[in-house]
Amino acid sequence: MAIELLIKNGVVYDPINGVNGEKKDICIRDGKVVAEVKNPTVLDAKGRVVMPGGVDVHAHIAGGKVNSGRLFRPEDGRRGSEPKTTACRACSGYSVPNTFATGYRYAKMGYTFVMEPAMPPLAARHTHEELIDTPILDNATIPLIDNNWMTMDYVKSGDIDLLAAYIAWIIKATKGYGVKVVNPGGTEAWAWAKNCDLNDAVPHFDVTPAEIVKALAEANEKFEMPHSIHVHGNMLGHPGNYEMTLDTYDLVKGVKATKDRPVMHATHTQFFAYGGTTWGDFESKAKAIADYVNNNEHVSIDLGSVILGDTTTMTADGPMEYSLHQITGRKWTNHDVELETGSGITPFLYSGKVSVHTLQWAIGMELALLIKDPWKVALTTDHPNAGPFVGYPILISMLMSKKRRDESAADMHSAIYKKAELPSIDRELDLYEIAIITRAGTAKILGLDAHGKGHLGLGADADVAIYDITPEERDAGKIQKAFLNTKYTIKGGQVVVMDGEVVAAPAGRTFFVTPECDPKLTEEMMPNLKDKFEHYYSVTFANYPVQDAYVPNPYEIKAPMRG
Amino acid sequence: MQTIRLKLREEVAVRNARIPVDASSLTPDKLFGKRESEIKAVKVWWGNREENTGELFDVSVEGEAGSAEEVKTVMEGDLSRVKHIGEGMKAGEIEANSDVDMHCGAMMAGGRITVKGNADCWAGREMRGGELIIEGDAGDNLCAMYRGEMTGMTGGRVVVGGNAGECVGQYMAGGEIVIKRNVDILAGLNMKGGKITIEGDAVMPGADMTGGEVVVKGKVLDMMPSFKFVETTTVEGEEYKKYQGDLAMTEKKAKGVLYVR
Amino acid sequence: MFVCMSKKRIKMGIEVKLINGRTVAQGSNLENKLSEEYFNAAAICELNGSDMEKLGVAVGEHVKVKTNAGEVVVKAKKADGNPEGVAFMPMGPWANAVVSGNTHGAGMPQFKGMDAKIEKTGEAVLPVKELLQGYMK
Amino acid sequence: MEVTDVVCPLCGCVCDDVVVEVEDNKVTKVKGACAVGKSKLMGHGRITSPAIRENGILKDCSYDAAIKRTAEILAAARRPLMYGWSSTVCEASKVGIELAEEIGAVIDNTASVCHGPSVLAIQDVGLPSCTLGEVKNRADLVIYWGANPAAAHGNHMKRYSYISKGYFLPEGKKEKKLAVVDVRETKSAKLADVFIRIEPGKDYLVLSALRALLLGYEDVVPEEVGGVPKKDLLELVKMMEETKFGIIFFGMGVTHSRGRHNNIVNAIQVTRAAHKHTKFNIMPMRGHYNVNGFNQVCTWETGFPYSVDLSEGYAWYNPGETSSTDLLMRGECDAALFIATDPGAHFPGESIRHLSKIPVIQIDPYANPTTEFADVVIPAAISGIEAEGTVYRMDNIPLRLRKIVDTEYMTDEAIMKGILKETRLLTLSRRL
Repeated sequence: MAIELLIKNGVVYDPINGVNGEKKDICIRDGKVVAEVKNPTVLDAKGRVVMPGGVDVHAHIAGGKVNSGRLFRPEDGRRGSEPKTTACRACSGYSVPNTFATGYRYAKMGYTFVMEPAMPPLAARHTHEELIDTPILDNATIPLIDNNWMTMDYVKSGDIDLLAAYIAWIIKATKGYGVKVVNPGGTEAWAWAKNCDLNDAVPHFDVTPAEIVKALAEANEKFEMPHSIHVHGNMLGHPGNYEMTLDTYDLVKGVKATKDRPVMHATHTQFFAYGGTTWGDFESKAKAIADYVNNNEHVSIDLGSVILGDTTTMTADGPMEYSLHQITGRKWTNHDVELETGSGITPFLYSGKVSVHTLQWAIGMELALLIKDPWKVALTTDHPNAGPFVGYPILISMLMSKKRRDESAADMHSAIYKKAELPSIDRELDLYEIAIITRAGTAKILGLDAHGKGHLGLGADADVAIYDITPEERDAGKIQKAFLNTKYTIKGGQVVVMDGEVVAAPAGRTFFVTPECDPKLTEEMMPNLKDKFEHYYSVTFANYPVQDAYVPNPYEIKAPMRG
Repeated sequence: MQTIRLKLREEVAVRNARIPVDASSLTPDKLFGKRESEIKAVKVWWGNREENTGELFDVSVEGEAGSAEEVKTVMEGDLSRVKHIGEGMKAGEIEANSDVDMHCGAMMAGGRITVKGNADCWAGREMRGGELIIEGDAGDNLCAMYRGEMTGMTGGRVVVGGNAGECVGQYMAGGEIVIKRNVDILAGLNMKGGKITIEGDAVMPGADMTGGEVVVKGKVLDMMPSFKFVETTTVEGEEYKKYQGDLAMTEKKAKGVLYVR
Repeated sequence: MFVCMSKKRIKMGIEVKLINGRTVAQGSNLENKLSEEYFNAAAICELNGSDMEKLGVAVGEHVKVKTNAGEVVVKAKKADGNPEGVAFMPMGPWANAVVSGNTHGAGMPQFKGMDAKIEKTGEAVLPVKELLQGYMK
Repeated sequence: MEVTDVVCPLCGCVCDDVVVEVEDNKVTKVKGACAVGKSKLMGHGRITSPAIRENGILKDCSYDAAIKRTAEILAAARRPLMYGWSSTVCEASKVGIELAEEIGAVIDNTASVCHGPSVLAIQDVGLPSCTLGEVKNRADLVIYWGANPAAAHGNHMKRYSYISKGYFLPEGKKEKKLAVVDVRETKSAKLADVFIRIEPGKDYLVLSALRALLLGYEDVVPEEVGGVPKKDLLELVKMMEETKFGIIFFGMGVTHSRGRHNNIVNAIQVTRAAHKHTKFNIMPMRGHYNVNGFNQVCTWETGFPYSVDLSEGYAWYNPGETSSTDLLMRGECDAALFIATDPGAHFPGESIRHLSKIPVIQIDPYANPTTEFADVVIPAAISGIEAEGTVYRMDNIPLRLRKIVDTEYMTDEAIMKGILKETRLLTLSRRL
C-alpha cells in the first residue's frame, strides 16, 4: 500500500517553483511530492514556515581528513557527547561530530542533502564508508583532480580531450560527482614544503595553476555535468589574495557551459576576499568580489562564513594549514597523498576580540548581502573550517536581522567599523532568499534540481522542513532557534524529526555522476594511467576503483559527452 | 554543618569482578538540600546500569546545612573502585577514608577533598580551584589535562603526602602542587603556569615547559638535555641551580623555570 | 652482577634491560601458536655472547627470567646484535609472563626496557598450555 | 587457478600485488608476499567447530548454540569488554561497535597494546605524514626508529621505502640514505648508512636533544645523551637538514618503552622541527593489517579511536582507564569477548589472570592460548582468504580484501550480526 502524507496549512517557500510564502498543502506519496493523496497521514503545519529539505553545497563531513580531525581531537569529541536513544546511536563532537551526529544534527536543521566536497581519489573508499554511516542525509562527494600528475601531464600537453578521458575515468573510479580543485599546483608543491601562486610553475611539472584551472573547466564542460568545477583557488587565507581570486574567476570567463549553470563554483569565498599586505593592514575586499559576481554570470560562490568559537580547520590545501599551525602553535596533522593531493588539519579559535577574526566574520556576511542575486550565493561555513554546520541558524538569523548584526558587532573588535563594510549594510534577507541560499539555489548550483532536490514541485523528493516560526517572526533569537531544531523534518516521505528530536534514521542515498567518455579517448589515455600505477602508485590498478559495495544506495546521474 | 555519610557496601566492593562506581553525582554541592531519602534515590552508575545510591551505599545524614559550603560528605568502605569522587565540585568538603579510584577531584572548582589513602590516576584533572589533599600516593597524570586538551590544572592547591606517578601537572597553567616524596617521569610536562614543588626525586622534569616553575628538592635523574643553565640562586634559604626551558619548544617560548639542587 | 644463594649451590645471575619484540619466526606462526614451531620461535631469550658467558649458559640451555611481575623459564639463544645487558624475548606468552600490567595511565604495558634478572636454571620450559594453566589457579 | 592483485591480510603494509595459486579451493602457491605473509596465506590448522565449555571441557556445538550462549553472557554482564578487531575487516567492527553500544560495553582494539600510544601522541601534537607512495617517489632519507621492518614488515623497504624506486628517485637506494635508531643492532640496522644505538628507555631524552639541535641550540646539549655521543646526533641532524624529503618510521621500540606516548610526541616534535629546514614526515609502523581500520571506524562511529567505554550510553574515551590491559589488571570486567586476537599470548600475565575468573568468548579462525581458557569458542572464516571486506593500511589507505577460496565457516561480520540479533532480543525483554 502506498504511504501517503499530507502537510496542511503550511506557509510554503519553494523558490524554484516561484512559491513565495503561499499557504499551500503538500501531498506526498511513496517518497515523492504528488498532486493529490487519498488516505494520508495528516501533519498540520498550523501556519508555520515550510521549505524543501536543505541542500548543503559544501561541508566536510566524511572521509580521511575529517576522521583524522576527529581522531586527533578527543577534546572536541567530548564537547558533543550525547547518549544513545531508541532511534539514535551515541553522538560525539562539536566541530568534528561522528557520522551519526552529523546526520541527526543536519536533519534537525531541516537539511536532507549534503555535499562532501573533497575526496582524495586514492582514499575514496574511506569517504564512502563514512557516507554509508551518515544517517538520513542524501549525499554526494567530489574527487580532488587538480594536483594529479595525470591532470598535469595533459595540461602540459594541452590535450583537453585526454584530460576529459582521465576525469571521466577517475570520477567513475571514485563514484564521485564532479571535479574538485584545491590549491591547484600548490598542494603538489607542498610535497616539497613549497607553495604556488596562480602563475607560478609547479615544481617539476612545468604547468601553472592558472593553466590547470582553465583546462579542468574546459574538460568538465566536455560532458553534460550537473555541476561546474568546484574551486578552492590559490593562496587561501592570505592577506591581499582577492586580486588572485578575481584573476582565477576570469580564467574561465570564456568557457562555455554545457548546461544552464555557471562554469565555476568558487567555494568558501570569505577566505579569498582579503585585502592588505599583512595581517596588520588586513581588510575586507568582499565588495570587490561581490561587484565581480554581480557583473558576471559564469561564477557561483558559497560563503564560508565564520562562526565564532573553537573549530577544526581541514583542507587539501596542505601549505595553508601549515601556515595556520605556525601562527597558533596548535597541533597539526598533514597527510600528502601520492600523485594526487594532500591535506592538513589544525584546530582554530575564532575570537570576536581579535581584529582579523572579526573582519573574517564580517566578510562572509558581506558577500551574502552585497551579491544582489541570491541564486549565485550558497550559505556555508565551509564546515568545519569557518565554523561547524550547527552554526547555520546563527548565520541565518544574522542575515535576516540588521539589529542582530549591529548588536553583535558592538561586542567585537573595533576593526569592524574601520575595515569592513558590514555595519553600513542595511539589507536583510527574507525567508524566500534564505530558502534560495540554503536549498533552491544550492540544488541548482549542484544540478540537483533536475533530480528532485531543492524544491517541492510535482515529482520532487519529499524532503521537507517545517520550521516552528510564522513568516511574520522578526525576533532573531526565535529565528535562530527555529532553524536549529525543526518542528518536523521529512526525508523521502518519512518523518525523521519531530519537535526537534530525531525519531527515525533511515539510510541516505549517494548521488554519483557517470561521465560517458568516448571509448577511443579512454583507450588512448589508458597507457599513461597504467604506467602511473605500474611505477609510482603504491596500490595496483585493479585494486584502485571503488567497488559497488561502497555505494549500497546509489543514484546515478549520466553525463553524456558533448559531440 | 551537615555530615552525609556514604559507606560503600561490601558486596559492591568485593565481587568476582571489581566493577567501578561513578560517584560524580555525590558531591556535597549536588547533595545539598536533599533529605536522606532523596540522597538514597540519587542515581549512580555502577558499570553499565544506573542504581539508586541507597542500594550501593549505606546513607546517613546528621545536622543541617544552610549552604553547600556547610555540607561535608564522608565516604567510607573500600573506595578503591569508586571513580570521580568530588568531580566538578564547587563547594563543601569530602573526606574519603580509604584509597580512591581515578578522577578524584577532577574539574573541581572549589571546596576541599581529603583522601586518607592513595588516589589513582587523574586525580585533580583539569582542576580549577579548591583544595585536594592526598595523604598517600597519587597515580599518574595528577592534575593533568584531558586527552587532546592544551590546559590541565588552572587553579587550586594539591598536596600529595607520598609519591606521585608520571606526568604530574601536564599542561598545568595555574595553581600549586606539592609532592612530599618522589615523582615518576616527566613532572611538569608542557607546563605553562603555576608551581610544582617536589620534595623528593624527579626524572626528566620540565620537558616541553613554556612557563611556570618546578622545584626539585631531591635528585634529578635524567636531566633534560634541552634546558639552559641560568644561574645559581637561593630558594627558601637553600642553594639551587636555576634552568630555563624547554628550548626544544624554541627559545622564544622557553619561559619555564626549573630549580635543581 | 648479583649473586643469590640457594640451599644447594650458588647461582650466578645478571641484571638486564629486557626487550620484547617481533621476529620472523614468531610472526610466521601467529596462527599456529599451539605448535612446536611456535614454541621454538617464542619460548626463547636472546642474549649477548658475553652475557651468556657470565651466566655460564650455552645455546639451548635454559634460563629463568625474573621481573617484579613474575618469572618464566625459556631457552637461551645467542644474538650479538644485543649489547651487553640487553636481553630480547619474542612477543608471546613466555615474554608476557614477566610483563607488568601497570600502564602508567597510557593503556600500554611497558614491554620494552623492563628491569629483569636472568639466571641459569635446570627447570623445564613450560609448553604454552601449561603456562596458561598457571594463570587459572 | 591464478589470482592476481591479492591483498595480503597480515601486516600494516597491506601489499596488494600478491599472486596466489588456488587448486581444489586451496592456496597452493604464493608469490610476492614476505615470509610471514606467505605463511599466513598458505594456511594453518583451524578450529573445527563452535564449542562451549562445560565442566572445564570444550564441547562442540552448533553456531546457533554458541552465538546464543554468547548473547546470554553479554546481555547479563555489567562491565563487558569487547577486544580485538585488528585481524578482521571493518564491516565486522561496525557491527561490533553497534553491539557494544547495545550492551554498554567497553570496546577496544589491539592498538591499545601496539600503537595506542601513537594515537595519544597524535592527539597531543598531530601527525605530519603522507601515504607510502609519497615515500617511494620522494624520500631520500628514511629513518627507522625503534622499528625492525626486516622482522615485522617484510616488504616495507622493498615496496615503499629504502629499497624501492620512485618518480624522483629512479635509481632507488643509490640516491637514498637509511638511518636506524634502536637499542640493539637489528637486521634492519645492519642495512643502514647510520646506526645509532641508544640506551633502553632513553628515547625521550635523545629526541629532545635532536629538537634542540635542529632549532640551533647546540650549546645547551650535553656531550652525551641517552648513551649517544653528541657528534652522532649532529651527524643525524645534518642528514635531516640536507634531505629534500625525509621520513621517520617508528615502531613499538618507541611505544613500548618508558615514556610511551610521550616518546612519540617528541618524535613528532622532531619532525616539526625538521620541517623548518625541509619536508619531513613521520609514520607509525602499524602492526596488524587492519589495526588502523578499527581505529578509523571506531573514530567515525563513536568519535574516538579505541578504548571506548559505552557503559553510560555515550562514548567515554580514556586509555589508561578504559583500555583492556588496565580493565583486566584492575579486575573491572565481568565478561570478555575476543575477536581476531589472542590476549592469551599478547597480554601481560597479570592481566590474563583475571580472565580465568570471568566468562570469555573467543571468535577466531585458529586455536591459540586464548582457547585454553575460553568458555565459548566460535571459529571464523579468514578475512582476506575466505571473506572480503575493507581494511586500512598503515598510511590510512583503504583497500578491499579479496575472497579467494570458499568456506563453510561463518564470517566475523555474520557472527557479530548473529550475536547482535540474539543480544537485542534479551536486552529488549529486560527493558520490557
